[in-house]
Amino acid sequence: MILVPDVVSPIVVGLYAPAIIVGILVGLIGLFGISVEKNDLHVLILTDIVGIGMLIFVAAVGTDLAESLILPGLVVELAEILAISEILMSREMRKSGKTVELLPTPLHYNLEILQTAPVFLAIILIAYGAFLSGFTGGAIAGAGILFYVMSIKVRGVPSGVWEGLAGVSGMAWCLWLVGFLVLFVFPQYWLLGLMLAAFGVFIKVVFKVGIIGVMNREEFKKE
Amino acid sequence: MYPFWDLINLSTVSAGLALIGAAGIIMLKKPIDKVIMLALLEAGLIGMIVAAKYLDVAMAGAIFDPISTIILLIAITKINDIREKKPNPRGKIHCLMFMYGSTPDAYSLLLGA
Amino acid sequence: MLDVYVWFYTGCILVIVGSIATVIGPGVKDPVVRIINTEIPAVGISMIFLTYNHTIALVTFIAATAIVTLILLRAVVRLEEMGAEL
Amino acid sequence: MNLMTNILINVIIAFFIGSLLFGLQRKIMARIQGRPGPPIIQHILHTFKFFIKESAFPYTAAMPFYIAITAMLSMIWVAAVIVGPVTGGSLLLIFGIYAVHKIVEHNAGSSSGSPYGKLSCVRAVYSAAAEIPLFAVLVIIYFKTGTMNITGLINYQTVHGPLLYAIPLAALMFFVLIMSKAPYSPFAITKGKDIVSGYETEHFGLLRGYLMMSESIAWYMLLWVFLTVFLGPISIPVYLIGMIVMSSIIAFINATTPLLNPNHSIMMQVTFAFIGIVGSFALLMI
Amino acid sequence: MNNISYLIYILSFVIGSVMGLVLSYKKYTAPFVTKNIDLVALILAIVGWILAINSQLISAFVSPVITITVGIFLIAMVLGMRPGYGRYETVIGFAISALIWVGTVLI
Amino acid sequence: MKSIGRLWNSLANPEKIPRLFALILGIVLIAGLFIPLALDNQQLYPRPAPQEQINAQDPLAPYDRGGIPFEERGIVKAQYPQYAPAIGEITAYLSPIAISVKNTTLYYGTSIYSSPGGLIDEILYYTRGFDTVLESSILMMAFVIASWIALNFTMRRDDE
Amino acid sequence: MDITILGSQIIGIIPLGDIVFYFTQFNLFMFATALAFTAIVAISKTETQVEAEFGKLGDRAVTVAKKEFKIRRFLAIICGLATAGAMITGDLFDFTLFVCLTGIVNIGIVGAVRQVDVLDAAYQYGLIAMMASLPLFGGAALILAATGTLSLLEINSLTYTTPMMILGSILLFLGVAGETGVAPFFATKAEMFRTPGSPFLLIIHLSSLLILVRLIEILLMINKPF
Repeated sequence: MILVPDVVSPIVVGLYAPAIIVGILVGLIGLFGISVEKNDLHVLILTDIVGIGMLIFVAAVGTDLAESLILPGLVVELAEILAISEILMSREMRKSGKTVELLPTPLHYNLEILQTAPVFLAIILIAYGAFLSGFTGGAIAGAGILFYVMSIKVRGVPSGVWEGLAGVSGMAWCLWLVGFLVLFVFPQYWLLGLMLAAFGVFIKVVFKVGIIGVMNREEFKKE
Repeated sequence: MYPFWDLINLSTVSAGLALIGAAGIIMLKKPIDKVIMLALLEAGLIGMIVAAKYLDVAMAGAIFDPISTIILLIAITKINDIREKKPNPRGKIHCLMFMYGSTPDAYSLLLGA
Repeated sequence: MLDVYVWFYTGCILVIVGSIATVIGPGVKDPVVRIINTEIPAVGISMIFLTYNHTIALVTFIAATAIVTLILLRAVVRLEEMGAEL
Repeated sequence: MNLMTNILINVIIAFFIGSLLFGLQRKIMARIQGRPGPPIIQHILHTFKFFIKESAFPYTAAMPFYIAITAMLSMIWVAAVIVGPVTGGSLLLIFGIYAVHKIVEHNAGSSSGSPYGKLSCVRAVYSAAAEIPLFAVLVIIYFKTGTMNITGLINYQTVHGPLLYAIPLAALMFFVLIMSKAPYSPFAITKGKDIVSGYETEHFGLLRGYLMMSESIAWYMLLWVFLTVFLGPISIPVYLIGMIVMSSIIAFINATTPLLNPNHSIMMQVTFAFIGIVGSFALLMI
Repeated sequence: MNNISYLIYILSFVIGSVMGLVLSYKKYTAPFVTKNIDLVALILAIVGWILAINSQLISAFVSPVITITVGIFLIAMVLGMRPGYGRYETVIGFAISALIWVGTVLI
Repeated sequence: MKSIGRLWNSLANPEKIPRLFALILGIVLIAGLFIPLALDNQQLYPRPAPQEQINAQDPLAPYDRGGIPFEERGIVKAQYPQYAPAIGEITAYLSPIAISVKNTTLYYGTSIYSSPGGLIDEILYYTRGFDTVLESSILMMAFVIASWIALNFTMRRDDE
Repeated sequence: MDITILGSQIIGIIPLGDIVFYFTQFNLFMFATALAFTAIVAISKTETQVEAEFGKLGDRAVTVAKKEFKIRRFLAIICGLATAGAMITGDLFDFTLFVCLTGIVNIGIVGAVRQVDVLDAAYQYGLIAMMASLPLFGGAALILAATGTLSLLEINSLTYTTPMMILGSILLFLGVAGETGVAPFFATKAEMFRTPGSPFLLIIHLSSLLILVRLIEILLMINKPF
């Protein structure tokens, strides 16, 4: 078994052209949709498709480097969708003039799964995410937290929770920066740097994603 | 001996599953039906991951499958709620409704007639 | 080795068909339908990741898709609630 | 002669010649339009006048910025003189300086809080969209000569003859760029008289003096770059004659054309840029 | 050294123009209406142009830098007069010195 | 001439710009369909053929790049190994939990290598660590923007 | 360091693993400019915009609220730092990430305002920025696939240009044009400048122009002359 070959395997080289063509086609379809679409919200959804085209472009290189480049691409997409959708909402609110007096429509249904599933799934996800660490773990554990806070019954948004989450994630970001510096300034302590980096990124991503959950909480609130 | 049977393995079955699921999502009109077909599609994906022998990835996928289903379900329920509340968003009708004091349901019946 | 190609081409088909469905599929005037349709290319690209053994990316992508769906649905619900006419 | 003296002398020359050319331009325009026009040294006198006038700061201004921006403008163009005539450095750097000039123009307008400045600032953003592509001439020059160094370019032209004949479309594009910097030109939307003095409306006294001084240097530098890049190794009298000729041509165009609406001005320049780039590449390929 | 001499020329041009402007405002109080030729200005212009363009004629005695500087100064004094004044003088001066230049250099 | 003027004016309308951008991008992408596309097989950080490691029953598949934790460095084909003194150490590192998982099962390679240590971590945190700095900054900025807007404009808060 | 880039010598490098920052005169100038502007932005107040009122003779002063001011200044500083970084980075993918960072921060700077028109422009700009991630990362990936490296110093020493690299660089250009909002996609950006808060708006403009200039350097490094 070869651990690391000298050249990229011929299978990957052979798949490159079809993959890129698929990427181009997806991009084209998405862009076509955008150029004929009038509704701003629909355009936002369609940009998701364009992002998928981008991921294919990067993935098709098929090396470890390509894989580690996919992660920034994913994160950028996620981040931009979040920020832009928020701007869209704020714009529409200003346009319609309805700001605070807007009453969220409560949900009246009672699914069994919403009572039991969230805690179970959230615990599994957070545990698994903690084991993974890094971006992957962060995304997974974050999704768990997000899902949890989204489906439990809490009214309103305590702003203290919010600022706490944001603060922790900011500190975790610093932790990660320290880890990065350790790796270059004191290469002999690479293990420390690795741990700081991995768990810094992990905590940061988890709490960031948790904030989405807090945002969503009053959105999908039950009666 | 029977080369045809060799083609039926986990990969091809999952591929079939995924394709059927995709076709279902596209063809069915109602969002709730689409969510069910989405489960089929994701089952296909998980089958493929299992065929590739990455069980931990399959596990993560299996956990996220119900999550996205639930998210979609909640959103669909909520949107249906909202849409039922205002059957016709045009201001004129709201106005009329106000004048006659009729419930939205009664008014929609009226319109239908 | 055939498996790899099965995954890859299924992924390609799903990605292309899914994005066509998202753009001009039946009933896409409804944003919810459109968001559900975007799940098809997402699954398709997961299969392409699997082909290349980008498994860590795959796990992250699966998680990120769920989050993106949530964000988009939040926007849709919010706008619908406001009665915004875009 | 040491470097500092050299820089100083070049900057002063740049300032005087730039101002004189501006004055000449106004004179020619006036003559074309049948007016006597101001003396040629009017622009210099103006600049000096502002240096001895009282400086006032608008109440609405964004404070340290409003002052710093004038210093910035002076600094970048002095830097341009150092890169260009003094050391014969990289053309790319001059491109960068030009981009910073657009930024300063933008912010000089917006930092004062005056609506005229604000309009000029928005127009500066618009026009940056049109003028920066015109600098694609640099790319064409690079593909033609394989160097980005001013000294290298001069050497290239000593061997191969002036670039003006080799890439005429690029020269035309650069000319359009220079024209967009001339006051009263159809493309000078940032300083159009419909918005008083554009971005300098609210800069008084000393600050205005610095702005005007830097503009003169900028004008000199743009003409200098044009002559150096397209005519190659020429002596100082030829530079002078070339600058006077170009200023006169631009004055003639300015005197006879109206100011364009901002959208049209930009799209006109973009069209020029597009034709220039595509045409030049087509010429290079053949 | 080349740059410095050009700096000197430019400075002399600017100073000459300023002086011409100031003096002409003292001398002429009216705007340019009567199209007379001023004799003093004419002499200054002719001398200036000859010094500036034909400096090689006397380069044996004086350094060209000085003659050109003085010449440009004189030219600028005439050229820089208040609007309208000094135009004809400049043209005449330039024509005469150009004729001399053509006569001495080309022939 | 008039219609050109109208066209130029309409280009200044922000509503139309994303559509225009999409159109231009689409045209360029179509050009991509006619260009010979081939992957240069001399790449940095190459990996074995798909499924090769998992078919060889490697418990660390598909990210096994050799090395023994703290003893032997893993194989990393980086661009500038000279600028990364501890290169390969992170690739070889396995956390204690990861080692126990590795001894138990054959099919958890992805989890093992996304926990601290492993090649992807080496790339993400060490050799191309600055990318991750930026990436997490992008994420952070997006969240700062979104949460600021949400807190101040779009979200109903109880204390308001 | 005897590497020359576009005819000028490299003055120094900062190696961070595979990502190497390098300085030539050009990069140094741009880096210093970006930092200088960022420093001024950090200490500046915003201007007050005076607008005439409709139907009356009065004026109306439009200022930036304190809360809004803080977040916008924070984002502006980040934007300036990101721009400075993009000026000196010697890695293609790193460059694209810097561009993305400035893009999203730019959207944020104007996203925090209250005017509907400006928000609309910001939203449209955001859409372009999202679409632009396809050509941006896609272009970088194409160049990676064609050359096998992302380091600009390595790409600089190659002697050939394949059609794939040209396609990659065109995509890269479109991506940067989208992220930074330059011609002919300027309209979204120009509309955003009608709001008060000039130092922060300046940094938007600064980042896009400087990045564009830097992009031209990168494109010239990728595409060799005929």
